[in-house]
Amino acid sequence: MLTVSDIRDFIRLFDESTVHELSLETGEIKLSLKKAGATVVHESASTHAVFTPALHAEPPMESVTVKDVVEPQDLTNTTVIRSPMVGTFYRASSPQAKPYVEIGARVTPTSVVCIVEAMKLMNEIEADIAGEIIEILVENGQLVEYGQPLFRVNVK
Amino acid sequence: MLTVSDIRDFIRLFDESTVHELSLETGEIKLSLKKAGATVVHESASTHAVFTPALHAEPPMESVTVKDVVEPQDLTNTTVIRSPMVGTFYRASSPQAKPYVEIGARVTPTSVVCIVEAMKLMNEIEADIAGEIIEILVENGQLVEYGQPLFRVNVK
Amino acid sequence: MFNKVLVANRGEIAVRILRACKELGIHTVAVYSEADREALHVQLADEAYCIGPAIAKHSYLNIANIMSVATSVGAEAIHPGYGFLAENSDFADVCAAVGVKFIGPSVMAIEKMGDKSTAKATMKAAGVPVVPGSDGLLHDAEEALTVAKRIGFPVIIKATAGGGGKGIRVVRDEAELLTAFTLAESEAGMAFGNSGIYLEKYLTHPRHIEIQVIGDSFGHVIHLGERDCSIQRRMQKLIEEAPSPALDQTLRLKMGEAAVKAAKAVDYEGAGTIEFLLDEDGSFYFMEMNTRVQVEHPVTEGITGIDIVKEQIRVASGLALSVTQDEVIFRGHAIECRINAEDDTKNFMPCPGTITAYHAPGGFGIRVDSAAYAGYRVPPYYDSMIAKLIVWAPTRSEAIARMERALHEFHIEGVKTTIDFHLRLLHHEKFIQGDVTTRFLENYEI
Amino acid sequence: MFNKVLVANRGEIAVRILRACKELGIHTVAVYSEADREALHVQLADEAYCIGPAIAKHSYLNIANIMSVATSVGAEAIHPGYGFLAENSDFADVCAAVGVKFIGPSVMAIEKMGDKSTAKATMKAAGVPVVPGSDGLLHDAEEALTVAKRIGFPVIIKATAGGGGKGIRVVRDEAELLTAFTLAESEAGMAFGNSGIYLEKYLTHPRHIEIQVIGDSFGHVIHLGERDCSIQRRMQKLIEEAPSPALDQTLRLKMGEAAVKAAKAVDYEGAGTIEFLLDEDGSFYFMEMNTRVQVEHPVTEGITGIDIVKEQIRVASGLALSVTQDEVIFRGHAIECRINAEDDTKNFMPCPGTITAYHAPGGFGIRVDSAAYAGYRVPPYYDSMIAKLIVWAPTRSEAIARMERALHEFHIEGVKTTIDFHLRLLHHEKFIQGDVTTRFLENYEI
Repeated sequence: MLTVSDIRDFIRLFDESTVHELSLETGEIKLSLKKAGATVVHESASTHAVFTPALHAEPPMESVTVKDVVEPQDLTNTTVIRSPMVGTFYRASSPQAKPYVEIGARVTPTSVVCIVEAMKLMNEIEADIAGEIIEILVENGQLVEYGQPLFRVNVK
Repeated sequence: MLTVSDIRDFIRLFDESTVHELSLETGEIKLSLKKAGATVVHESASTHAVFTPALHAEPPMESVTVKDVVEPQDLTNTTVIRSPMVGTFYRASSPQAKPYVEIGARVTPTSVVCIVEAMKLMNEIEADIAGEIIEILVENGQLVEYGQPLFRVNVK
Repeated sequence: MFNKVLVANRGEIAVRILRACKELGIHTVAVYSEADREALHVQLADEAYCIGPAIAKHSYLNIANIMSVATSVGAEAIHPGYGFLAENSDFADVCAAVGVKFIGPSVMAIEKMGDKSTAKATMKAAGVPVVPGSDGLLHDAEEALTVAKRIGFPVIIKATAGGGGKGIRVVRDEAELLTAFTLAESEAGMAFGNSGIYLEKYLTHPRHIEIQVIGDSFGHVIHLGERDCSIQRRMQKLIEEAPSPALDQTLRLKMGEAAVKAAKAVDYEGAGTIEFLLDEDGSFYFMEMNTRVQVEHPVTEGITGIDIVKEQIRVASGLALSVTQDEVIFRGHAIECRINAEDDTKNFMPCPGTITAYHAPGGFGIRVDSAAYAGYRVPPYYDSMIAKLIVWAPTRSEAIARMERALHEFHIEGVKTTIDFHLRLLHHEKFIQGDVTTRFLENYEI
Repeated sequence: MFNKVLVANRGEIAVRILRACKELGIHTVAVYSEADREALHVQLADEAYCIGPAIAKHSYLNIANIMSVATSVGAEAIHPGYGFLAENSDFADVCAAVGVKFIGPSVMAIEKMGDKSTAKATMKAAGVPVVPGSDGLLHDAEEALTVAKRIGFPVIIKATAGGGGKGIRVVRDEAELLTAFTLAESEAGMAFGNSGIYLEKYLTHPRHIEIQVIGDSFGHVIHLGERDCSIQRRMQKLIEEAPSPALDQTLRLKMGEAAVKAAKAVDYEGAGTIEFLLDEDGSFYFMEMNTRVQVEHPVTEGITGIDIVKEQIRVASGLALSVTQDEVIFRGHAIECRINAEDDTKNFMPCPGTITAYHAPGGFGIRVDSAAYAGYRVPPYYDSMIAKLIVWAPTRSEAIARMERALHEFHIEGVKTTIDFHLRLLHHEKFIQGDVTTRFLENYEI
């Protein structure tokens, strides 16, 4: 039946159309879309990118937004620690050492949470925020982009 | 059964149509579509030509439609007589003769209302409808296109 | 030079002609059907007039309405493009009668080349090779055998009244001939009520090679080299290239000279194309002449640098050709892919509809000839071609790589297109080797 | 040939390089700032990585992040495009240190040409003409007079510490010189605290003529003819063309040879441009060398058929140049207009914003290099060029007509562009005559 991507398509279509209200029931899925007051047809349709993203991974910040929406848990008090540089993500200072943080760890702004290696330089990344690590978003040894979310933190 | 692509097609069709509300039930699928308030922005937005019309005159049929909407008088009972060919419009059979019709003239479907000259051939144009001529839309001697409105007729 | 030209066509070729006119400083007049109100050619012309309803018969083929516009607006010439009225000698005649220059050859040339048997006879008389075969109908199987022996096997037996593949038999050797002839004769008699049979040499691996010619009113005729249009689907060309991977300089010269001879035989003026079948052994045979600009003319423009449509207009206005044969220099390789609004997974079913997004490829060596744009509704009334993508590169292999890159970049949403089909075709080993015949798409799954 | 190349740039030049890589079968890696998430180069690359925030200093100039990506993804080479890191010798040095090939000349060549006075000295030593003038600073007015007499009037007196037009005086004859020198000296002393003065020949009607050169690792250096970039606004080129209407075959040969000599003086490898000032009398003087691909390289590609970016990649990978000097054949005329998102009625103020509609011109002889598309947001952080429109035609006048036609067809909505400015410029009598200097836009109202 309806996949998430189908629904996304509907929303896009609805958005681009002059249709004002849409409701759809199919099996256990109910979709209902409505546009705001009188202000119909805004211009967002025309600002869509022409090309669908190519073979490479989804831009990291976008995917987070999606996750925020989709995941069931309450995320109002969470934030992410992002990579301030491009490089290889390491959870520990050496293969033998134990990870800087595990899920459940409490961090302060100056806690080192990981290493991002760039140009043979090991850069210790600090949390920059206080809270509890609730998710580790990248794999050890993975290349991380600038601004890529590394950890999800519950800031309470 | 309705597929996702069927539903998408419906939305598109609905969008492009003048239909105001649509509801559809088939098996466990319920689809309901509604357009905003009164006649909002019809589909013209999305079907606008990329290029703004060039130097030449507005397409005649469009302009009539616009006129229909804009003019204050009650046009519910009026229609137009269109040119069935391309040529030069003449109101009379010769420069000396008097026009076939004037404003206020009553015409029957077989009344000759004008001449359209094409390739040196004088083609008598019949009204094709009964009513009263209330407006003459082109100038004597003017080139008329295929489908161009020549007279407005009150059909009562 | 003309001051005002009417373009009696639509789609990409109308746009192509308008562009040439604009570059020549000519005021342009477009005509359009009710279905083409928002068409690009209407928007690009200086003036535009509606000439009839969607159905071509009543608009783009409506000679009276088109001539009405032409004479009323004072157009000095009409460019017919291809298709529609381009090879209609009556139209050329009417143009002459009302004193509007028809941008194309004489009525006589159109007529002589319009009828296939007259064309073939004319060419034969001019010494241009035609497919060898019987002179007209065969009386009996014995005569068939004599002819077949003279021209060599395999041969093809055809019913004069045949069509759609019926009444056609390929005969590989002497032993098969008698039976085949008898069967074909009775088959034709039953199917068409006409048992007339003729025989021609059968080319097992023919290539479609055509030569672009152009002549002026001073009797100069030159050729601009060949195009290889062997990749066809049901006689519909899909990919064209120049030069042909099958021709060497000697053969090119020979075919070019034959084409010029053919054109001179009908005092040809304007752009035209002599289509030949090329056999594996290097023999070539006249098929037909197209007395107009071709869809695939851009590949020739790519390798010669000569603007064929501008030349058409120049010579029609009474000017001499701007180049001599010696000044025609070939450079590099050009390929054209016709992008159609068709579903190649459903037997190339046309898919009209609204193009919701349109972004053409760019960069070095890329040319796009198209009348499409984002928001354009491809009408269901006319042919399904929405764009021609032409690439140029120094060598054939670079041109293929460039075409592949460009096809990947070509972004069309809203209608199905043949872009993916072309990508698959470009990857076919035989295509890459340049080893194709007109039967390529029958023989291989793409 | 490389298997994987990283393109350390954005916009149209990144797209240009990606296209060349794709045609060469090279896997491509793009990098982008947070402002360029939806940029075309990101969409066209096989892989793409975010390297920093919008501000170029932290992204496109961020050597550490770029090298991190390059080494992590296994890129064998980096193409820097133009601008950003293209002429940064530190970057080239880092590339060498980590074993990634920098697609460009050696660190030594970049450094030698990066410093204007070193470049001038190098050229002088190599026998390439430089603008004649005093050897360094002048001691007094008398020395100035001696030099001025030797090189001929008019001369220009410049304060070594000057800038922005200050401390500059044009001197027409001997009578003016003494006063001018004294005034300039004291002016400079007051304005800059440095009264050092030097003198150079003043070219009253100079043209900006540059020669494209390209060298390989085997010591071959060839030139691909000249480009005339005289139409400038505040040192910013607006229109470029090849060939120059001011050069004949003899001068072309002479300048080409000088350029090759200049490139050989620094063992040049890759594509580069020697910029000259051309005086009315046919004398030409070295200005500077750009050790990278130029914005205007497509006009040279247009008249030579040689893909300069592909050649860059080829020679960087260790291959020899694909052509020799003798094989470089010039054909026709090419013009490039830079289409910027600027308001020419408001002093060319940049106008970033969202492009709501975008339709590029097409047809014969048209090339568009652009990273724009319908829906693209032109970010305010980088330069305002949104497209390069390049036309080719057999002659200059046909090229101008074609450019005019194409500019009329170029449809961009949502941001202001310089299209109308270019149309006005193309109609200027002096431009049509090819009679322009670098001061054209100062002298005429467009």
